[in-house]
Amino acid sequence: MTTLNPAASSIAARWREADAPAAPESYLQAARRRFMKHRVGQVAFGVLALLVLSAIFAPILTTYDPIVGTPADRLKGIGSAGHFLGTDEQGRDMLTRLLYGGRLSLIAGIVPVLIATVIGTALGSFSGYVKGWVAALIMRAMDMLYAFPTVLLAIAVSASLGPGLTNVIIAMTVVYIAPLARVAESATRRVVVAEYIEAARLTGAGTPKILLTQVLANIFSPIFVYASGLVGLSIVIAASLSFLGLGVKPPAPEWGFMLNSLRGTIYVNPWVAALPGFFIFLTSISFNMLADAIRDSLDVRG
Amino acid sequence: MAVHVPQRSTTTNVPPALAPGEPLLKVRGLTTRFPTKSGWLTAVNQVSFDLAPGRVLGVLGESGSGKSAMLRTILGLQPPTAQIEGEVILNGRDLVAMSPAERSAIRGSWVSMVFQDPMTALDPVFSVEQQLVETIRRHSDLSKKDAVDRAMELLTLVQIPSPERRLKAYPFELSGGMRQRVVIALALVSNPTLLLADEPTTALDVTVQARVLDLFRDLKERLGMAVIFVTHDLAVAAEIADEIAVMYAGRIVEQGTVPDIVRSTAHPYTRGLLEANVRPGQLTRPEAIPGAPPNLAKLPPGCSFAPRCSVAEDRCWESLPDLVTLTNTHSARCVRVARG
Amino acid sequence: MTTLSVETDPLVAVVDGDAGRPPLLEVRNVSKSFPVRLSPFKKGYVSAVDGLSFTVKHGTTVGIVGESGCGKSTAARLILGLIDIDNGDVLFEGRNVKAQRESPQTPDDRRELRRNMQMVFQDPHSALNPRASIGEIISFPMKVHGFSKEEQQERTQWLLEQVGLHANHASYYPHQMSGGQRQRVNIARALALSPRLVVCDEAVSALDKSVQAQVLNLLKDLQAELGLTYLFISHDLNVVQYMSDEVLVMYLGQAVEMTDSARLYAKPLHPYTQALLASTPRLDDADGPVAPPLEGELPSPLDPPSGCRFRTRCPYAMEVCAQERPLLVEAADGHRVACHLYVEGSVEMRATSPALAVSAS
Amino acid sequence: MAMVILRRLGMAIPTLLGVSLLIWLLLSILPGDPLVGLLPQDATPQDRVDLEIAMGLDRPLPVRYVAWMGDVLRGDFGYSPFRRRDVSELIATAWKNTAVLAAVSAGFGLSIGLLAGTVAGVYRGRWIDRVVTSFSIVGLSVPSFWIAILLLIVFSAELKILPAGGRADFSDGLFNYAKYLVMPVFAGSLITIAITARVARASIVETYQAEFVELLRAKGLREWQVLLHVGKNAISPVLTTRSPLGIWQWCRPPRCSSP
Repeated sequence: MTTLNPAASSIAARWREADAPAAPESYLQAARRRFMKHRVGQVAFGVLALLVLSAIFAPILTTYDPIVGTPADRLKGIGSAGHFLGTDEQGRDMLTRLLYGGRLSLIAGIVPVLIATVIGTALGSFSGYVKGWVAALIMRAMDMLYAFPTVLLAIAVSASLGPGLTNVIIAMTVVYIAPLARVAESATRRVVVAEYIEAARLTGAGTPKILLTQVLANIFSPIFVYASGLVGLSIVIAASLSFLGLGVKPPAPEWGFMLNSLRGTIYVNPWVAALPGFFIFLTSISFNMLADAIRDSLDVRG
Repeated sequence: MAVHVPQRSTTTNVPPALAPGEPLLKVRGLTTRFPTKSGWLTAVNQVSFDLAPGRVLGVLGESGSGKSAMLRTILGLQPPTAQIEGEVILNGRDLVAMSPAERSAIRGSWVSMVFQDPMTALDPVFSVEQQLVETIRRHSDLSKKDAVDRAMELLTLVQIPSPERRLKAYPFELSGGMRQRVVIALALVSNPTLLLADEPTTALDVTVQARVLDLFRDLKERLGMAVIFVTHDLAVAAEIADEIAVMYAGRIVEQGTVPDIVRSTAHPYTRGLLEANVRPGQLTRPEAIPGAPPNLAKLPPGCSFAPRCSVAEDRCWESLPDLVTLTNTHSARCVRVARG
Repeated sequence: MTTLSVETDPLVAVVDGDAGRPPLLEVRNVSKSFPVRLSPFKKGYVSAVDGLSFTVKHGTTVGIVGESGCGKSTAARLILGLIDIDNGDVLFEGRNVKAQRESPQTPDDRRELRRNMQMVFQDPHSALNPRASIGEIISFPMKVHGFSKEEQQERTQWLLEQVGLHANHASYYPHQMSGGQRQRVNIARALALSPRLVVCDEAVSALDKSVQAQVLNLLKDLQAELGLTYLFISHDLNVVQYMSDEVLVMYLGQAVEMTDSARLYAKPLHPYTQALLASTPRLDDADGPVAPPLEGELPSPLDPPSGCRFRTRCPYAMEVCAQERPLLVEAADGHRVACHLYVEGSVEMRATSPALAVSAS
Repeated sequence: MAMVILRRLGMAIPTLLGVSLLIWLLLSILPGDPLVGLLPQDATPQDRVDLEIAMGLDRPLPVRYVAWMGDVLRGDFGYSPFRRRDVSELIATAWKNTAVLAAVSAGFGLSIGLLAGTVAGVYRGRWIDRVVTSFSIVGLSVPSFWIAILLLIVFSAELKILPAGGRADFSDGLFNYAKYLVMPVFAGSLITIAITARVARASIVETYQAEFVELLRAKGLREWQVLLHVGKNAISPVLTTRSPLGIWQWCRPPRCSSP
């Protein structure tokens, strides 16, 4: 809008310059800027980065074997010489097993959420946009799955599939699809009533094109926020499954399973026995705090 | 329609009698600021005016002009983070200096408010009766049964057809116009001396608006209350008000009687609004005001309207013009108007 | 206000005259009702648009005016094909927009037809994708229609200039612009494919009065410059009258009166139009509306009144109004009204019932 | 309210049917082999076929589902080859303690969570809000089985004031009975508290922003009266976003409470 003001005094000119809108900043740039100011989120991110890196580089960080122990070194306490975090009931170094254990625990916690996010978003955004009986059928099935308690469903599915990492991942993916599809569907429903969707339809663009170019970017935030919050819970659920013996096969190290096998030693060496749980807790709370920080940065109410 | 005008006897909180000639409401230097990331946002900026009993002041302004913020400040509805300065003297008592508890007792009794959107102003999970009765009982010591009778009376007063049926209804069962009447009834519970109306007809259709405006006129006549009627529509303000205050960027830029504002317009912004408004039967181009209202957190130096003003001069940018008195009813905040 | 560049839209040849061509848009007896679930076992139908017919000539503006629930927005969406029509036809330059069994259209044909009709939306917030830059928003329709990258860029710049924005605005996001600027973007996007017909659905209703005039003037200038045809929908009588050559008044899904805008204001025939005019607040006489405001409530569209839908609130209602639906009759040349008070060829009300006599006195 | 509860209970039946059908379908589609754990390491393919026939796994899926459903309706839940006992027998020995534990945990968790969430929502931004918010994020992240072990270590192994396992009867006195419940209820309800508090807080905060709240204040209502209105509006999302099987809500991921 050109404002042709006869009195283009220097004050006016200076003010206009200062009043010119700030440099264009996209939504994601704004979110990144807000995250950069979020201290809790950054601490959580740092802790997680440390956990992930130490799981990846475990062989460099420790010289002990995670599977074969020294029976003579059984049940050493925290701070023992050579075993900073003590040893377990088979004389294996706890620090080593905790570092290696992070690999399976993190994979089992994160991978199902990732897969379920992709499938759930596809199902949910399709159902929310297209409507009709196919969509209704999908969403009713999702409602039924959702109605079932998460942990019980995960136990039921993974018990029927048998133990093993892959089966645990499959079971948990199945469990997470329903809530993610519901979030995606309700976000899509909110987006499709917007006038810019009608504007896109007026151009003659087909459904897939509209879903990809107009809908997806706008349902991204609530889905991302929900999924990142789910990871924290997923870490705990994955650990619960292996705690119950449904996860990885021994003797591979995994936090939930370690907690289970150390249960018998709580009267002998209590604080070592509690260590794997602390790692599960640390990972989970970091993910939850990161999720809250992401939600604040993306400015999604929740 | 014969309507029983309710007596004030049920009200516990009676305002003290006013000395003759004394204005009912005196607002002096009222300023409201909100903290934002980019500094203080001044929503209401040094607003002063008087309002006599039984008069209607139309406050005209566009979105972001501070007109709603001013009403909320008068009523003490601003969040605790807001910084408020100045005086709001109603019946000799300063509402700004009052304790929150005192203010809460006065809200809904001496002074009450009607909101813009009747669709969201009523609590959706309480019936009309529940919402009326709790308000009546808050401001009187009526028994529950008497309060229900009074609620019926109020619904009749605001001309709701078959009030006994509407009393049991939930807000979603009523049309927009009907809901706005319920909101008005809620405001009339204890015969306020001052009624604040925040764009009460903006969300309504024209034909419904005409009837609600009629109702306002009728109620004002009968109950003798003073009204501050906020609107963005110059024609509505001209229809309902005795006087009009034009707000821009948080400040009153022009104030006067309806003929003062409509016929002897003094401020370039008011003139701009008059010319931008498409009138019935108009065939010539409306004259647009260039640009958009300023950001309240980053006001220009001097006159806030200078950036959009076609007759702005250097001095407009240098300092804020005073509110110049033109006649005893008319004043304007512009360097170009001469003292009359 | 920006003056428009002299060059016209390079994508279209300027339309000249109406010589023997069919009207740009012809709406024939179009109806639509929406199913609503009243209870798990009961379904009802909301009659949103009922038997709507009108034509829009090349280069003119037809205004549709009416209050909320009168079906004006539904009518716009039916014409644009955003909603399927139950009954009736929409003809664009004589070609039926709906695929006919006897002359099946290819999807490309339909796309070509569609591209000629675009819309300017009401809400400057919801009309622009908040995650896309202004440049992306304006070029999206061109991308769908296979314009090259350079063409897209060039035309986006041109469009921004046309609507009085700066080329730099292409990299802005909607939330960084004011309401008036967003509405300009909205208009630029509607013009991206050089449509012949632009439907403006409450295009200025959400804007401040001082900004509203900017957008109205812009629309008028663009029409003169690019030879556009408008269907201008609004609840604001004054604005519709200023913008339109012809005005259609709707009540509860039906057209009640249609004529050129000067005549509508000079002599409104239908009682509803009269009430609408009388209810509009006026600056000129501060004494309030001249006629008593309309009584009663808008009837439920689930169960519209029999005969004339306005009869429940009409001060002149007669027995016949409940029994027969009034048809649009030509009361005077180019002035059509759907009311039992009028007969073909006369703009005077018939005095037929005592109720009428009382009201008229 | 009673109608709502009745409707939700009524909906539980088709839901359970649907869920059972869905899980059956899933199990037939998904990879994995339920027999792996039952067969010895050196089993021959013939052993496997024999076991399949013995367990009826050779029949087509619909037949198996209908047979299973018929058994369930007659109260026969089948036989657990892992535990080597009838499922109904397993349920019979466990249901009473489980029910008491679940009911007490859910009741405790819901009420504390609602209370904490409401207080945090009313005093949002104040220190009490920060305490509740921090506590609920801890509660959300802590594995209940780990909390159980920590409780055992502290109260049973170190301090020796609470029993590590077993149970008491009502005849032992309420105090003794409660002693056995304290640790499991606390461990089990932590996540319920956390989730309920988060959802309740979000709902309260959102409701306070509704326009009708301003009208309530403009009417001169006292703050506690305003809270009554807000509470009544805020409670339904907290309760209805949970499924018909409300008691088990603690095992479910928190619902995205954005509108």
